[in-house]
Amino acid sequence: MTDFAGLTSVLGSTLGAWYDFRDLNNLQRLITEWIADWGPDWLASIIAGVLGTLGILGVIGPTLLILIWVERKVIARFQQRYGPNRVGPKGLLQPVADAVKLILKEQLAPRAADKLIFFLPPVLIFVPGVLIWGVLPFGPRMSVADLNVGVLFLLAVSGTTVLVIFMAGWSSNNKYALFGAMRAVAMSISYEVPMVLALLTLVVFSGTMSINGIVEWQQQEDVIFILLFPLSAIAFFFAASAELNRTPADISEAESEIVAGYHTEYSGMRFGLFYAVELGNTLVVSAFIATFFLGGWWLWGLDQWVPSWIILLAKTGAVYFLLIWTRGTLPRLRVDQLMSFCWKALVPATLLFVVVAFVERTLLISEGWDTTVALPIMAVFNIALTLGAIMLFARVSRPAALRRPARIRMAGTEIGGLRAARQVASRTEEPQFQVGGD
Amino acid sequence: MIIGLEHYLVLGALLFCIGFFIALSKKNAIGVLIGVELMLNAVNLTLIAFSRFGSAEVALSTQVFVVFIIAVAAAEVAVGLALALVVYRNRQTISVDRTTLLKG
Amino acid sequence: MSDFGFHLAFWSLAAMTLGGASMIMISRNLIHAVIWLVMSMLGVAGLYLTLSADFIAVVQVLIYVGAISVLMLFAIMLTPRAERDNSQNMKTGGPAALVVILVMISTLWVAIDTDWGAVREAALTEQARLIGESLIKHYILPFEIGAVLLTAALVGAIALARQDDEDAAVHASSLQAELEGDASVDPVDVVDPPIPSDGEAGS
Amino acid sequence: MTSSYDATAAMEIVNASAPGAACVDDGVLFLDPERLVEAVRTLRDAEASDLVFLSNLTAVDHELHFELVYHLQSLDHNHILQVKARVADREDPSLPSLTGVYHGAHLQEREVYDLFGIRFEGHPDLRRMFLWDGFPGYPLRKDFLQMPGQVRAGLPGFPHESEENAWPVPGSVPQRPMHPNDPQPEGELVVAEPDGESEESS
Amino acid sequence: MTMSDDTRLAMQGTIEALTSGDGSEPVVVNLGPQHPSTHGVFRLKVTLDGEIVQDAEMRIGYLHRSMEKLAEERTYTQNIPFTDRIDYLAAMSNNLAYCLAAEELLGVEVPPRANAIRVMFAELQRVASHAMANGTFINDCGAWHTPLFHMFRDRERVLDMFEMTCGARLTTNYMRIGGVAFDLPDELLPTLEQFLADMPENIANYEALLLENEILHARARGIGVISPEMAINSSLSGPVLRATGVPWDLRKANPYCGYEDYEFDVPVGEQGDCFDRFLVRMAEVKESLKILRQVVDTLPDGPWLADVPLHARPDPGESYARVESPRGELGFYLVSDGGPAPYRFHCRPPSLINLTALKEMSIGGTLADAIVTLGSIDIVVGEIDR
Repeated sequence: MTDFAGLTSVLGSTLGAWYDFRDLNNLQRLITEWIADWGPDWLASIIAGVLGTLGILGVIGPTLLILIWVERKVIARFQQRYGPNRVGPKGLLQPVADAVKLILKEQLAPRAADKLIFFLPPVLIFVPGVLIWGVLPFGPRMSVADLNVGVLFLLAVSGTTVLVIFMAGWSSNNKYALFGAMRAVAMSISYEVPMVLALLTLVVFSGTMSINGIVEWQQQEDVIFILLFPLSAIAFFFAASAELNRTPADISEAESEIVAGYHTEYSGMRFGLFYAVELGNTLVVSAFIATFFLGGWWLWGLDQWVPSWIILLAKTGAVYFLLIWTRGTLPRLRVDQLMSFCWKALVPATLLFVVVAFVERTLLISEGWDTTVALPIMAVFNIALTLGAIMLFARVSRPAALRRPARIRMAGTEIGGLRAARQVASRTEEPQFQVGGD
Repeated sequence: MIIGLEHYLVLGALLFCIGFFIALSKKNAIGVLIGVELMLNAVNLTLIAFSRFGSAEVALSTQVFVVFIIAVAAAEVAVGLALALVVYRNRQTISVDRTTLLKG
Repeated sequence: MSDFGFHLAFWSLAAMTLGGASMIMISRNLIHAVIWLVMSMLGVAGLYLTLSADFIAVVQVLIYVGAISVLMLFAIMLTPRAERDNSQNMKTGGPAALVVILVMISTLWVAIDTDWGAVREAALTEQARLIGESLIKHYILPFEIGAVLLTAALVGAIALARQDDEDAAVHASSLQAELEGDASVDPVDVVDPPIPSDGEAGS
Repeated sequence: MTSSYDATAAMEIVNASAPGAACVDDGVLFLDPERLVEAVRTLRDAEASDLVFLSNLTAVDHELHFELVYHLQSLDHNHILQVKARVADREDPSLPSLTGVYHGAHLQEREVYDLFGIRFEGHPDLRRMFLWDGFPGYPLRKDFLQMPGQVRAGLPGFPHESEENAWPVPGSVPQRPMHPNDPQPEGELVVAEPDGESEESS
Repeated sequence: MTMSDDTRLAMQGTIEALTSGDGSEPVVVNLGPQHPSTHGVFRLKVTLDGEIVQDAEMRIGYLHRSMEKLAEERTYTQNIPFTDRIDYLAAMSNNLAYCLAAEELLGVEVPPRANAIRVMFAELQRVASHAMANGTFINDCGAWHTPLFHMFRDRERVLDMFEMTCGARLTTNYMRIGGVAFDLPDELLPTLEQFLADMPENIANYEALLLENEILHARARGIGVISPEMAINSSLSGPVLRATGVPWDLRKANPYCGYEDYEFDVPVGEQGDCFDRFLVRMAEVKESLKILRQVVDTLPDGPWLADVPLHARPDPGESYARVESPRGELGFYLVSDGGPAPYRFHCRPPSLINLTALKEMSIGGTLADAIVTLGSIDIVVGEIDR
C-alpha cells in the first residue's frame, strides 16, 4: 500500500512496480525477467522485442484511427463544416468504416506496371514507419531501443522512405506517379540537409547523439531547445513537413497538378496503407519535434506528477495541431520555390546555427560559464539572431515579381482600351488597394 | 558451430568477387558503378570484422578507416554519376565499351 | 555469441547480402539492379550490427540506402529508357569470369587457411564518440583531406552535370525581363511585341 | 453607351487603302472575302475606326451562301461595327483567316470550321474543336441531316397557326423530323396538348 | 557536298536537337478530362521538359451538346432554359444576355422593376460566381479547400435566394423576354439585407487570410502574365482583361438594364498576372455589393414582366446583345427569318475565348504554373462546349 501511495508522490522516480503506469517499461521488464528465470536468453530478448513492437503498434494503431478523425474534424472546423458525424458517436467510427471500405475495394494494378516493385511499396513503407518509433523515448526509461546514435538512426531510417516512394512511383508506369516520385526524391534529398543540420545543432550543444540524452540535457539545464535554437526548430519543422509531403510542401502528391502523385495507381487498402503510414509519420514527426525542441517527456517537474508519456503525447498533439493548422491555411509552394527555399534559406541558416551552437558550447565547457546565467543570455541572443536571419532572408530572397506591390485601381469614368488604361495607370492618387511588396 | 572471423571473411570475399565480376562485365556505366560499390562494401565488411575480432587499437582504427572509405565512396559515386551523365550527353550512350573518347 | 538468435541473424543477413548482389548480376533492368543493391546494402548494415558496429551500421544505411542509391536512381532517370538496360555484358565477360574465379579462390584460401589469431574482446562502447575523437586527434590530416575531397567531388559533380546554360539562360533572362519590367514605367507602356502580324500568324 | 460605327465611314476607310474591298448594303458593311484581311487590318489600325477588339465571329447558313459575321469593337471610341462577308461555295467554302489580325479569332474560327465546314486559309491550327475528326457533316448547316421529302430541321411554325404545323395528335405519325437513328416510338405517342394562347402578363 | 551528306547532317542535327539539354525526353502529360483541377471535362495536353511547359494544347468538346443547333427548333421562350446550361455557374447572366438579345429583336420595352430585379440577380450571380472562381483558384494554388469552403458559404446564401425566388438554385430559368418570371417573394429582401450586412465582414476575413499570404503571392504573381495589347488582340474579356489594366466593363461601356443609374467602379489590375485576376475578382465582389445595396434601396414598384406574346414571331433581322457576365463579355447573336424559332442562335462564350491566350500564358512556366493560370482564367466547360 505504501507503493500505491508512491504513485502520487511528487518526489521520487518511478517505483519499478508493474502497476506503476508512469513507466510502462516496468511491466515489460517484469515479464522478461520472469521468462529469463526459466527460459533461454534469446527467448527473453525476442519476447522483449515483440512486446516493445506490440506496445508501439498498440499505441500507434488506435491513435492513428483517432487522429484521422481529429484531423478531419479540425480541418472541418477551419472550413466551417461539421466533419464526419454519421458513423458512431460524433463520427468517431468513421476511420474504421473507411478502413473497412478500403479493405473491401478491388485492388487494381496497371497492366504495364512493374509487378514485383509495384506490390512491394505499400508493405515496405511500413518498415521505416514502425522502426522510427523504436528510438522515441516515451519516458526516462521508456524506449524500445535507446541507441547512443539515436539521432543518426532517426535520420537513416527516415531517409529510406524516399526509396520506397520512388519504387511506388516508378513501378506504376504512370506519368503522374513518376512526377510525384521524382519530386518526392528531389525534395527528400534536399530537405534532409537542413534536417541533419538542425539536429546537429542540438547534438553539438548537448554533446550526445542519444535522443533520450537530449531530453535529459534539457531536463538537467531546465530549458527547452526551442528557446535556445528557435531557427533550428523552425527549420526542422518545415523540413519535416516537407519530408512528410504535407501542405505547403505536398508537391509530390499535389492533387491539383499530379492527381495523387506517387500513389495514383494504388487502390483499395494499398492506398490505405500509404495513407496510414503518412499519418503515422506525421504523428512520429510531431513526437520527435516535441522531443527535440519541446523537452519531450519532461515538463519542468510536471513529469513527476503526470506519467511522462502523457506529457509527450500532449506535446505531440500540440505540434500535430500546428501541422494541421498549416495544412488547413496555406497554399502549396512550387517545386523550384521549395528547392530554392531549402538550399538558399534553410541550409545557410541552420549551418549558421551549427556554428553558433559550437561557439556557445565551447564557452560553456571550455570557458566554464555558469549555465544558469549563460543559457538565458544565449537564448536571448539566439532568438534575436533568428529574427534577424528571418528578416534578412525575407528582404534578400524575395523574387523580383514580389518586390512591387500588387495594385488594384478604380477606373472611375475612364472606360475604354489602351488609352484609358494608360490614363488609369498614370493616376497618382492612392490605388484602391495595394498588397504585398517590400 | 561458432560464427567467427572466418565466416565474415568468406562472406566479404564472396561479395567482393560478385562486385568485381559485375564491375568487369557490365556494359552500362551505372552498372559498373554498382559493382564498384559492392566491392567497397565487401572491403568495409572485412574491416569491421577485423575490428570486432581484433585488439582494441585495431578496433578503433579500422572503424575510422571504414568511415573514410564510405566518405570516399560517396564522393566517387557523385563524380561517377556526373561523368556518366556528361558522357551520355555527349555520346548519347553510357555503355562503357562504346565510350572511346580517347580514341577519338 | 553462439546462441540461436545470432545464427539466425547472421545466416539470413548473409543470404540477403549475397542474394541481393547476385540478383544485380542477372537483373535485366537497371532500376531493379539498384533496388537489389539496396537490399544487399541493408544486409551489410545488418552484418555490421552483428559485429557490434552500430555507428557504422547507421552510417551505412544513411549514406548507401538514403543517398547513394537515390543518386543512382536519379542518374538513371536522367538517361533515356534505352539506357536502363542492364542485361548487356561486355564481350570480355569470359576472361573476366576467369579472373574473378582466380581472385575468389585465392581470397577464400587466404581467409580460411590463415590463422588470424582472432581475439574476442568486449565490443567498443560509445563508438561514435571514440571515432569522432580519434578523427580529430589522430587522423586530423586524413580527415581534412577527406573534407577537401568531398568538397572537390561536390564542386566537380555540379560542374560536370550542369547543362549548357545557353538556352536556359536565354529563357531565364526573357522571363526575368517579362517579370521585372521596370518599376518606373507603367506596365501598359511596356509594349510587348506579340501582336501577331500576317506573316507569323498566331503561334 | 456603345454606339454603332457608321458603316459608310468604315467603307470609306477601307476603300481608301483597298479600293473596292468594301461596300455597304442596307446599312451593313460587306467586305470582299478576297481582301478581307487587308480590309480588317485597315479598320483595326485606322485612328478613326480603331476597331481593335474582335468581339464576336460567327457564321450564318443562308442556304445559298454562308454569311460570316464579325463584330468589331473599338474600346477607346466605344463603338461597334458589324462586318459581313459572304461565301457562296457550299462544297468547299473557304475564306482568309483573321488570326493574323486578331489573335482572338483563333478559337472562334476553329469553331466555325467545326460546325459549318468553312475553311479559313492561313489559320495555323485549323482542326475540328468540339466534334471528333471524321465526324460526318457540319451540324450547323441547314442541310445537316436533311430528311427525305424536304422536311428540314427547324421549327416551321406554331401549332395553332396552320394545320400542318399542328402538334401531332395521339396515334398519328409525328411530323416533326426525327433523327434516323432514333428508335421509332412504339404504341401510342402521348403528347401533351399545347397551352394555347394563354399569356403571362403583369 | 552530296545530297546524301546533306540529309545525313540534317538528321544528325535533328537528333542532336531532340537529345540536347540534360538528355531528358519531353513528356506529354494529359491534364484531364478527368483530373482534380480542370474544372470540368476539360483536357489540357501539356508537353513538359522536366517541369517546364514547352507546349500546351487544349482538347475540348467533351460536353458539347450542340445547343446552337437545338435552339433552332425551339421558340424564343423555350430557348431560355438552354442558356442556364451554357454557363451553369452564372445562369442568371446567361438568361439575361439571351433575353436582351431577344428583346432587341422583338422590340420589347422592359418595365423598370424588372430591370432592377435583373440587375439584382445578375450581381448576386456575380458574387456567387466569383466566390467559386476565387475559391477554386486558391485550391489550384494548393490550399487545402479552406478558402473554398468559406467562399462557398457565401455562394450557398446566394443560391438560397435564387431558390426562394424561382425554385431553382443552379439552372434558374428566371429571366423572361420582357422581364422576369416571378416577382420577388416577400422573404427575399430581408434575406438580402442580412446578406449585405454580413458580407463586408466575410470579405474582410478573406482579405486577412489571403491578400498578404506570401505563399499565394509567390505562386500567383508574375505567373500567366499577358500584356494589355495581347489581351485585347486575343479578345480576352472580363476580369482577365481588366487584370491587365484595361478598364473595359460592359456595364459601364454599354449600360443595359439601367446600370447607368447605379454608382459603382471598375477595378483594374496592373500586371496582368494570376494574382491580379484574383484581386480584380475580389474587388468586383465589393462593387457588386455596392450595386446590390443601391438596387435594394431604389427598387421600383410596378409590373415585372412586359406584355410579350409567348408565341412571338419577330420580324426578320438580327440582334447582338452583350452583358458583362462574371467571366467576361457574354454575347448572344440572334438571326430571325420571321419564324417562331431563331434562324441562327449564337453565343459568344467568354470562357472559350479567354482560353485563346492560355498557351501563350503557360509556355515557359512550370506545370504548377499552368494549373494556376488555368484556374485564374476561370472557365466553365458548359460554356466552352455549349
